[in-house]
Amino acid sequence: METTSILPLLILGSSFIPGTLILLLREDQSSQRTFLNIFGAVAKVSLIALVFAGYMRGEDYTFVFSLAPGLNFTLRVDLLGLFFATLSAVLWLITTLYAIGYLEGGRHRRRFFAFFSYCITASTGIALSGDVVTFFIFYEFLTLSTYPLVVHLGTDKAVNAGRTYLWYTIGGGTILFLGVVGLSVIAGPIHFGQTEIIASLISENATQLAILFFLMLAGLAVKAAIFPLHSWLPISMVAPAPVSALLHAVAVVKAGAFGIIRLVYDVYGIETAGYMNLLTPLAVFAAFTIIYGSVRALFQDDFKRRLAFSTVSQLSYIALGVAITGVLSSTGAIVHLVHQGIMKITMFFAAGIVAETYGFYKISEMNGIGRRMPLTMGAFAIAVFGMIGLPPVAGFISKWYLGLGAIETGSYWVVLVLLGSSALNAAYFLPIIYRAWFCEPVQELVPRRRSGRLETQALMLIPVVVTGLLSLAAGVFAAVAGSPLSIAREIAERLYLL
Amino acid sequence: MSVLIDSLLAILAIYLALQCLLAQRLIQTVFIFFAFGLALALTWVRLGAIDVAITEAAIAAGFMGVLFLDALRDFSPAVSKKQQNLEAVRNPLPGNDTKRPILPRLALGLGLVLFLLISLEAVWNTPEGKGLTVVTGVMLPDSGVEHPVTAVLLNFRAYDTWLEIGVILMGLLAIFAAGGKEVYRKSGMTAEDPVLRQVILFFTPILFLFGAFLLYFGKSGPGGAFPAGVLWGAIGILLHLGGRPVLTVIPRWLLYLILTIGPGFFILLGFLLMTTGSTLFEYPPAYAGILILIVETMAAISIAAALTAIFTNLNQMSEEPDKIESNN
Amino acid sequence: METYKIYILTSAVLFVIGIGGVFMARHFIKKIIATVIMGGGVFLCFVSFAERDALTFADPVPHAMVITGIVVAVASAAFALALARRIYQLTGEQSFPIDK
Amino acid sequence: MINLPTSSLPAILVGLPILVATLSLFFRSRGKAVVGLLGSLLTAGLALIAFVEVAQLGSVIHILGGWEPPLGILLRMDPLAVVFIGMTALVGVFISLFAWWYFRAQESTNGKFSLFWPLWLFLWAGLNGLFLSNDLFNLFVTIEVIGICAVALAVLSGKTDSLFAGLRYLLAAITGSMAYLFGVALIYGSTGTLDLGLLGQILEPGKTTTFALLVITFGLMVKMAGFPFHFWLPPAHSSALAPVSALLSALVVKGAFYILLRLWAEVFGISLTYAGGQLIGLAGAVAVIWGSWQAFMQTNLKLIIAHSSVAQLGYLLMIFPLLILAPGVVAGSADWLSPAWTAGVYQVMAHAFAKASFFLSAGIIIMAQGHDHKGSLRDLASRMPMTTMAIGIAGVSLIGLPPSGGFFAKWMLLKGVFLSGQLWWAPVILTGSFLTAGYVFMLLRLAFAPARDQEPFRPVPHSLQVVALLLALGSFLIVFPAENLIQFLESSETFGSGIESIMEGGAYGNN
Repeated sequence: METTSILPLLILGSSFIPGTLILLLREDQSSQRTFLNIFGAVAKVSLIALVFAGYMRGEDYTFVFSLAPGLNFTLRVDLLGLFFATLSAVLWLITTLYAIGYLEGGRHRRRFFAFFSYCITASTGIALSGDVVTFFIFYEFLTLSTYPLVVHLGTDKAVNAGRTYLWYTIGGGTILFLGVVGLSVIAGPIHFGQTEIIASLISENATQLAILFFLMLAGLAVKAAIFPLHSWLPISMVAPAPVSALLHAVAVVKAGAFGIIRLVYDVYGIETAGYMNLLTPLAVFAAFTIIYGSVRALFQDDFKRRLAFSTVSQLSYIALGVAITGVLSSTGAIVHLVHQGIMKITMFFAAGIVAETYGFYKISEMNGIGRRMPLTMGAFAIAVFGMIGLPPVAGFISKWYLGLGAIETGSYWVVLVLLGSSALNAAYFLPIIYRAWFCEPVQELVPRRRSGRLETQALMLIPVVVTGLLSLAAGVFAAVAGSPLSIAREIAERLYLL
Repeated sequence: MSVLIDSLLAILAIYLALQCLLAQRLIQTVFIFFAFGLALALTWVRLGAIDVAITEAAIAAGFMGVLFLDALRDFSPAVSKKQQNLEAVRNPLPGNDTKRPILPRLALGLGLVLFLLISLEAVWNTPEGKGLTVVTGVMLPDSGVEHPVTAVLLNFRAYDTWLEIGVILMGLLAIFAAGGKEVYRKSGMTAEDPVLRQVILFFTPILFLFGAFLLYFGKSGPGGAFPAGVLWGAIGILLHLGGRPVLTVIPRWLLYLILTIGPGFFILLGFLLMTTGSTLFEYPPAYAGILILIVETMAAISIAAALTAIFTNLNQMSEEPDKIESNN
Repeated sequence: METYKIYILTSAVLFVIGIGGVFMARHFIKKIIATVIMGGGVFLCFVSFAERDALTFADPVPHAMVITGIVVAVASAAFALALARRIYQLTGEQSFPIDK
Repeated sequence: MINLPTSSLPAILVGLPILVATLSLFFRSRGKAVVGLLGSLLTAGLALIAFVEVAQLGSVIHILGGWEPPLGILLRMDPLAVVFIGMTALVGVFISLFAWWYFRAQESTNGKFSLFWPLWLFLWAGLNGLFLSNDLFNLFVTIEVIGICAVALAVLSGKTDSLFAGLRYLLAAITGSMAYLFGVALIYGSTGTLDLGLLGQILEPGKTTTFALLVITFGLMVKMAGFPFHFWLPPAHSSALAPVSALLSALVVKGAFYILLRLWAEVFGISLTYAGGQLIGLAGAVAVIWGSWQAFMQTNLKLIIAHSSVAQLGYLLMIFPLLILAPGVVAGSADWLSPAWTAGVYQVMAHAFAKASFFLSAGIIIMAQGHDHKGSLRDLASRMPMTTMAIGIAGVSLIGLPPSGGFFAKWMLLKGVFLSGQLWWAPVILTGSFLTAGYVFMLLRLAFAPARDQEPFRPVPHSLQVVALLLALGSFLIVFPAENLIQFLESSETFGSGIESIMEGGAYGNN
């Protein structure tokens, strides 16, 4: 704990500094901007790889800056954090490429990429936070840095969506703030992992601690889009596709889900939380959200809205996994963090490509599009199978572990929820596949943007193919050491050994 | 007997204060204000505060009263018919009190009565402090002057006095900011009123000498910079009213020199003495008397100039041509 | 009864009259005069204490403070008067439009 | 206190700005600006030296005229004072730079604006004098200096609404200072001293002391626009020129708060009651909600900002109840006090930076568009991204989102609320934040929205925008030295031994 390293700070700086520099560039200096973007993204991935390697050798990376007595700014590397940071960094790199292609010729790109970088800074900050306060700081920073992205188009619809987004997230942040301050007053500064502090306090302050738990949970549930705090998510779909992709796969919603994992596992501790019966309400709400989101998704014709409701549903798998005690379900929850991320980002990439290339926003317009864009829709199809939970795609692994965990603890109703959800997933995703591949186009398909022989611009096509393949690989090679599953399993095992 | 006089004086002051605010016509208000000032001055005399009495009579009642009187040229009842007409148009209800809801006024009134009772009890029960009389008595020989009030003003608490002379200058600047003219090119009245001329000719040297007298004897008795400054300021005001606007005939730099010499010299002297290792406004005991006299003279000059300038500015306000300037 | 007691009661009364006047009077001039009356009350309080604490001479510190205070109050009142006259000059108003 | 090391800096900090201001009067408009700007830079430099000196030596004093209290006046420069002086210098120097360019850009309009410089330097000297003062009557003189200069600056634009607002402000200021002086008279009458240090030792509780506390608090509440005496603030602050609005809301109102804090903590500690604290806290709480709501309802940018000041000042009042424990509750240590006053100091600083930046941005927008109806913000994000950033960052600090100074203040305030067990303040703090977010993001939303009509848009010098942005960033940067700053502040009389000794005396909390 005593060693201080600026490496975690550098990881944050690798996107924060390029972001600030981009803000200082002129709008037309696009090649410099691209260079900064890619340099930052690559630097971040490399730095995380470096830290990951070091961490595996047993090195400790901690950066502490004391703001005031009892109020520290702590960055600390642990396996869970690294896991999430890796996800963020890799997907950021891919999304940056995609965004460069997507926004070519668009307005306000300087602003967009600057805040895009800030957004990922916040996301990695959340991953590397070593205590509750630091987590909260980045959590709010994330809200702020995503706002300009949501309203990027500047249309009234976008601006109104931005307002809704803010009301929810600021409200959630406020409640979380209250909880965090209360916790720091009762328990002092808590590093993640120091679950013994809370455990030692439950005899005296059980009620306060329970209230604080639910306050913080409510604050986090806003970003994790758990019913009834989910409405902002479908509305903020007006943002450009890369934003939606990143928001839904990594940044905002995962911040909430990751926060819930931290809160339960590393602040209160599973045993304490279970002992105080704090997890049952979470399980109930999560399960309800899974079904509710899927049902709502059934009735959406707007492509991105359907995906959004799907996200609402899928995110709650993580919360549900957290709420069920057991190594298997914890593994499922943690690994779903990654699996849902890569699958969902694939889908949003695909949606963005369809919208940009053909101008289609509705599912009913997409007849026959698969034959025009085989790679895009192929990647999309892989993601869909994953979402439904068909082996060997990544989604199957998560659901399998969640199901096993539920059976292990005897919560058979959870298995029912999982099965029902899979059926619903199939019901709202398969029609898209069907239309795209097996229906004849209603009218002549004329692409709005052409780029040679490819079905769309290379910069947009490569990311979607890569993430599609990644979702397949994560499932196929799940048993290989170093796969998301193996890491998630190790995290879960460490949790229960403690 | 003395209790009777004091009680009557106290009741008079309260009566005048109330009347001043309740008077129907503005001109009554201003004249009662004069009377109130004089009643207060008498009170100060009764309480043995001759310096305060002089200052009150000269500045608070005299100078301020003249300013109010001058303001009546604007706000006189004859002019305010226009105002009444305007109000009648805006609000057809007749009378003054019916326009406002009675409840807030009642609440405010009750609150004031309650506040009065609390404050009466508080002042009545004030514990007996010892004041600083003894300390001043002990320190007085080191101050360079014999009159204790002057010693406090210009030596013991010279810092406050310096800031206060500064406040007069700031008041003048504030009046400039409020729309006064920084430079005077306009004479007050060009009409050569022979009576006024005689009055001025008669009073100018008397006021000057009396001011100088107060200034010099301030070190041993009541007087000092403020009364002297006001008396000299009265010269400027009289000359202005008599069509000899002194402040316009002197060059700009000189005007600002005499306006700022009081606080300026005060602080420069302080800084100069600080370079010898003493603290601000710490005078060497041997020279304290003469230094204080110089500081007081400079202060009196600046006060006189500032008061004249304040009066001139306010006096000219109603005469400016840009009256209906659409400034919004 | 000692002399100062009479005046110290008077001071409280004057202060309250002044404060009431500031809030309740409508005309600018009356409001300004009310602040001067308030000041008079406060100064009376100081000077009463000075008389109470008199030995061979009255306590000079309150006297000095009152002289300072009077000058400061007059500077403020003159400034207020300038504002009032300027407002009258520009708009013809003699009181605040929506009186508080 | 007499034993502390002496220094001549306190005297120079007050004397020099006044000397420079006096000097500047001899120049005409352009010269005034040059001298004024140089004077600002000089004064800021002095403040920096003062900060370093106090950091090295600890509290220093300057015995004016060599006469020790109670007869003489003593200037005391302790960490609290020097932090306020430093804040004034930092914010002041930015506003001075802004004013320099601002008036240059509008030179053709009116040469009268050059009076800004002497008045501002007088005001600055008054503020320095106030922070250094250790004498009740001297405090009165300094608040009068500040009051007159502040109103004079407020009416400098010469518009009729600013004159109305200025007169209202002036009358409120005079009433406030007279009420304060009445309290001073009673305290002098019952103790025979004016020195804060001596008063803290000899003042005894009683009817007169309580009454003096009441009128002094009333007077200062009027001065700092505490609810329900806030009525003068929005018109006065919104109708002034941009740099003046910034000065008034960032610095001037803080002067009265500073005195209130000092007097409550150092002088009146012994006669404070739980109910009194709750009452002033209630005023603050109402101000937070009411001010934020009013800000939300306004349609003019400067009025929004001005009403927001009312709310933000409300937070300052809310620290007072936290310093006093409920009857019967005994605190084991003084730890619970620290968050509350830390919150106060940080709220003052964060608000100073953020609000100054906000008003300057409003001035920039008015320069560009000619008016400040909130619709003028439309499409600001693409027209003036820097100003949009400034508004965003300053707004975030006002809301109290991390890692801004405002966040730090709210964190400490909430912590104080939890530690003192007065949980009922927590919803007010959070609702205030929420409402603040409402109006700040209403502005940002407009900034990102497309422009509706083609309004004339005049380009504004970049220098102005940079100053506003730097001030906004300042409201974030003040968090970084927080730990050192708090340790530094703890060595001051007010917050270190002062409060603790009062507590040990048993008077705190149990009356």
